[in-house]
Amino acid sequence: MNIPMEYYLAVSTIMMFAGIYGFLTRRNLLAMLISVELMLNSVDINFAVFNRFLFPGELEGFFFTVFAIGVSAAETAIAIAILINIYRNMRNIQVENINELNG
Amino acid sequence: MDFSLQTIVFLFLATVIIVCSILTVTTRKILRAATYLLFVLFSTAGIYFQINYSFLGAVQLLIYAGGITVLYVFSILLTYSQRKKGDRLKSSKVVAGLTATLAGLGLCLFITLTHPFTPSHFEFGELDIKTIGFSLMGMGKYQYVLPFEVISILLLACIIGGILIARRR
Amino acid sequence: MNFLSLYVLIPLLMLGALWACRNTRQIRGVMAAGSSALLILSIALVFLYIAGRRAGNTDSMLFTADTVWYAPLNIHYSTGVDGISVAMLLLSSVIVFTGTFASWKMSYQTKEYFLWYSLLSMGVFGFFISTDLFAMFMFYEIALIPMYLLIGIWGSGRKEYSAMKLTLMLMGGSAFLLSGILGIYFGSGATTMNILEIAGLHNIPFDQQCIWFPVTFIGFGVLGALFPFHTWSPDGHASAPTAVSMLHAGVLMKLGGYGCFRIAMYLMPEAAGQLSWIFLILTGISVIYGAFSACVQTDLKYINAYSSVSHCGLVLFALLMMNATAATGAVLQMLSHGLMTALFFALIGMIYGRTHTRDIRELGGLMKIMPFLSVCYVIAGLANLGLPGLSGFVAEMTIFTGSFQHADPFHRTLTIIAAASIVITAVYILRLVGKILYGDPVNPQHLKLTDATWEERLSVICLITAVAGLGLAPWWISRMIGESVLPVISQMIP
Amino acid sequence: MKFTIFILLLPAFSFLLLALAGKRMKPAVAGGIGTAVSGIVTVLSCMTAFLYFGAPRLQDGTHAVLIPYNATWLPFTETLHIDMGILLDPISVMMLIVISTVSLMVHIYSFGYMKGEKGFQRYYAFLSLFTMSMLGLVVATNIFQMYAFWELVGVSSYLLIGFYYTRPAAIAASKKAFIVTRFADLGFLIGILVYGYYAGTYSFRPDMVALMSGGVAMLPLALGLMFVGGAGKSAMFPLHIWLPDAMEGPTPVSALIHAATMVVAGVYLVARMFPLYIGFAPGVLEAIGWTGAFTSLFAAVIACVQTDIKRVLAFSTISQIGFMITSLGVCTSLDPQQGGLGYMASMFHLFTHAMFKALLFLGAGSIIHAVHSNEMSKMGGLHKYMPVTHIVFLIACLSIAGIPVFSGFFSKDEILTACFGYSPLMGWFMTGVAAITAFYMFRLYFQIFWGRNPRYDHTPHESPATMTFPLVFLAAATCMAGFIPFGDFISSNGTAYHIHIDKITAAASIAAALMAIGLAALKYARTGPILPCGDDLPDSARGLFPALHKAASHRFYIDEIYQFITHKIIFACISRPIAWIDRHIVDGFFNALGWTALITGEEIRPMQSGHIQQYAIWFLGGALAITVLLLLI
Repeated sequence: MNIPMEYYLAVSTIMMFAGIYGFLTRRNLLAMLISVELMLNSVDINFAVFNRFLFPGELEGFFFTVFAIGVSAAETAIAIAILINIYRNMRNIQVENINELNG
Repeated sequence: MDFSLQTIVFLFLATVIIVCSILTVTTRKILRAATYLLFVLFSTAGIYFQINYSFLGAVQLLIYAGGITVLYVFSILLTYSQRKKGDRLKSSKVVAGLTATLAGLGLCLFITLTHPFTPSHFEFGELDIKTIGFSLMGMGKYQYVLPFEVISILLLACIIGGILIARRR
Repeated sequence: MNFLSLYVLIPLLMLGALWACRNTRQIRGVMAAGSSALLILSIALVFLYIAGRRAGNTDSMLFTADTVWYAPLNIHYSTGVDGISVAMLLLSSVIVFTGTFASWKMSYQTKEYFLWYSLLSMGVFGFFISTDLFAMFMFYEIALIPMYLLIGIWGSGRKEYSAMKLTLMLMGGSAFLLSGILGIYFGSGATTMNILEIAGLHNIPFDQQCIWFPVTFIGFGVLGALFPFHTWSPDGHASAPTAVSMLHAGVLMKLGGYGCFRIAMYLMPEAAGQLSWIFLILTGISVIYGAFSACVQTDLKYINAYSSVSHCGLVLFALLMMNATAATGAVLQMLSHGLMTALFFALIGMIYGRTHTRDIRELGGLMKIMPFLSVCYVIAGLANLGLPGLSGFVAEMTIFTGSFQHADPFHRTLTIIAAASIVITAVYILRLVGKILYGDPVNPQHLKLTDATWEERLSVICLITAVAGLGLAPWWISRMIGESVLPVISQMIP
Repeated sequence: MKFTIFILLLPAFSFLLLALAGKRMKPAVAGGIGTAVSGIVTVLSCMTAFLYFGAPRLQDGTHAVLIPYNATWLPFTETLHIDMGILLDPISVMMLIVISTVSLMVHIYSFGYMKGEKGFQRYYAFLSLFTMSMLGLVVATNIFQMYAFWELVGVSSYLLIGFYYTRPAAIAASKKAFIVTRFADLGFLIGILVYGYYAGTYSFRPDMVALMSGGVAMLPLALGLMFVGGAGKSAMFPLHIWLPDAMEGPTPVSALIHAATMVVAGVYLVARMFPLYIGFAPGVLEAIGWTGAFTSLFAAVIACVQTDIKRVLAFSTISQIGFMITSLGVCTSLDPQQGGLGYMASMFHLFTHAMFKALLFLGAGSIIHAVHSNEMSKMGGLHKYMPVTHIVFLIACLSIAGIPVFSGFFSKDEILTACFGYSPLMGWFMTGVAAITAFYMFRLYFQIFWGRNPRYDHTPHESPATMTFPLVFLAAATCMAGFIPFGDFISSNGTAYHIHIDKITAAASIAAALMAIGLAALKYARTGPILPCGDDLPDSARGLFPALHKAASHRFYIDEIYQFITHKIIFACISRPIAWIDRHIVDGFFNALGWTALITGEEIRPMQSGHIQQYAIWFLGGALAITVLLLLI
């Protein structure tokens, strides 16, 4: 194995910030969710990579990745349920229009 | 670094991830974004395979690429409104987001690349599924039955919540 | 609990009775009864106090009582009076009494108005009978809050702005005050909140005094219209309804002077001696500056408000001179200014109630139209400019004589500057009197106006009697105050 | 002498009665009460004088100083306190007589003069107030009591000048009178404070122990400042400006307050403190003398060109008070034989001046009452119509001009003698002023009673008896007062001093006065038609010294200077900026504080917008900032 760990980290960092950028700028809630998925994914890569390169004998990173995937699946499911509900009520899912939720 | 197959594969995966990530967040059409996300997820699975976490790669492919993406596509189609042509972005928001993002990116890359990691020398063996199973179900040190149970309850709660929320009143 | 607590109980009973009132007659009945009871109580207190002193009681406070209120912080409800507080209580009850009659015709939300008015008077009385730092602070706050509503709801002109400004600035002062009180409490070892005991301990370290003295002094000074924290006064007074102006300028501003003396200077005498020069300069500015400002105002209430700044500045000025004569003069000035300014505000309110203007350019020849009010106005003006036989002279002369006992040029110069204010006072008072009372009526519509009604006459005559009484027979009250300032003065380094 | 308390209490009582219940009384009742009280006070004063001067002298030849009453009114410190009491010594007893007599005359006179005026009862109330305060002033046992009553006479003067309160000129004049004297009183007050501190007492006898410990050096300052107060009340240059304007008040008031009694309070003050001036501040006394001399010349020059009869008399009053002040100022010792003559002369002149100047004013009042104008151009040839007034006015003029037999001659002669004793320069100077006095008084006299005869709308007639009786009484007093052996009663050290006329001085002053009268007769006694050009006062002086004439008729522009100082400097350059600063800078600062809080809130509020992306960007920014901080540290 001759690829340095930093390479992986760089890739995941770029992915992370692509997600952040999307989260900050997109107006569609679904697009924002997709950005969140990107971020989660990049974190997953970091978990795995740290585990593999720095602590190969142990499995924390590995399992956290597994759990994170599970959690993100759950989160996505709930979020999409909420979104569809909002869509039913308001006929769009633009983020600016949803500040009425704050009371 | 010699151009072994490993390297070429990695470079390919990295390119796909970077390009597709950026395309995901910059494309105007939401369906395309989902598609690009799918590519990113596939490539991530490739990364897992490359570092010999094939179980993880499989999970990634199954849940993310298989499940979640399909969910996205469905919900996109469900909430697609004819009136809205694309997703026009506010330029001030883009500038602010871009600035923050680039600054953060620079900072993080700087830290990542300058931090003296001490990689241990290891053998790149495949992680056998038996070890994974025992660790996941065991109750000893470095074993993960408790988080496993917590996650399962979380998933259950999500299922119930999802049904409740999405139910027509 | 002793009979001093009646000062808090009577307003409380008034509050309850007002609550139950059904119509204006009942409200007036309750107010007249309550305020008369307070007035009688005060007069009785004066006699009891003097009798107590005659009997050879030399405690610094008489009629003391003490009830534990909140033990962990050593907060007690403790009461007691000395000559100064007796004088202040008398002043307050006179003004509450006359203020009641001055707002006899209040028609808008009468019940609520008098409810707040009674609450305000409860705060004032409570402040003067308390000897516990915390209780004093609490009563002080009770006195401040109703002011906001009284001005904001029953005021005139820019009332919301004025009410807000007044309350915010006084609350700012309270913030200073609270930290000052805590500083004193912890500086003295956090064993007691009782003023007399803290003074007895006399153990606040000098460096701490130097922090907490200015804080406390400014905290009270805001209420005492210390330059440059006086700007709430013109707006607040101009907007407030008559009785509230009377009570505010007459009594509430005295809380400032009283607090400065009783808390800031009594408990932190060394710092007072060290830092008095700063505040002397500020108060000296107040005195002159208020007088000059009053010269060019065109609103009756503004003139009186600036005059109050000048006269209240003289109170703090005299206190900071830190000798017995000047301090006696300061208390006399509090009394005197309280009475005359209440008289002024009452008359201005009555004139305003008839003419619906306070602009001196639109008033004139009132002497022909409402002779009673005009004559009283002249008397108030003469009292204000220090005519012998009225209270202003007594107070001012005591202050100037006291201040002049300092032989150094700094105090001397300030004394002379402060004394010069009596000339400027004469200028603005006579300008005012000449403009609005003398001459021919400016506005023909004013010719139809009537003179004072019986309750207005009662209120005004009561105040004039007090002003003249103090001015003609000052010796007894001067002695009473003079012996009470001694314990405080003896703590100070001259 | 216990009854002397009623001299103070009765007018006070009458004031209260008239002020509180006057409105319900008929004017005649109110006036009757005031006059009766005044009469009783006069009787009591005379009784006091008889008893006092009748009592045997002490061994050192002086009259005993009696203090029948003295009680602490307001305690300040152990040694300093205001007492209220009655002090009887020769000058206070003399003043009692002067005040009560003139006051009584004015009370009677006012019955006729003020008849039918609105506020008749108020007028008598104020007169009582004034009488009470003035009597209180002269019998003061200490300087602070004097100051208190000093202020009271100031305010009664204010009220009486402004009696016609609908007239703008009267309002302005009353205001001016009060403020100018108040300003001077500030000096008095500070003087009292200095005196109290260094002399250790407010009584007229300083505490020697206190004086020895450093007080002596400060006494001249104290006495000088006190004289500032005296100069204000007595209208010394440059504080004289209020007195001519004060003539806006009713004429009897001018006679009582602004001629006979209140304006000599300054003289009385100096006389009262005389031992101290001589003992501790001879330099100040000298300065006082020159101030008086200058004022007397200054006012006499202005009096020559005034056209309002009361103004002429007002400036004449200023000039005559200048004489009294000068006379006090030229004293160099306590012994009347050795340069202390001026004290006696001054008091003597005060006495005689009170009589003849009151007479002049009341006579002028009688004329004004008949002619309905103050302007001399509207008068002339009145000797035919008003014989009584004419005679008494002539007596008063002769008296003030210093013609023998009349009282003014005696007192003025003593003053001139004292001045010559001080320095010949001062002597000749004052003689010159005396000549000018004679000139302007007879200018007045000839123009009113002789001269050209303007057409009157209705024929002037003699005043009623209530007015002529006081005139005749005062005229008699003026004729007789000169023969009182004044020096037997009052002198600088209290011992009897026999007045003798200095022949040369007397001759010189009589000659000067006669020449001046002749000049006036020549100029003004002609009869003939009124000149059409309106220049109906033939003033040859105008041709000779046009600038001087113009300046004098503008009263040397002193009023304009005051006007400039008060309006342009104090109001425009001090008060207005201060008021502006208060509203915009001091208040602005606090408003700005409030505004800042408001704006900060407004600025922060959008941050809580509910937009998740905004929160996210803040979150990110915060996280980055913390990271950078950690990196840097």
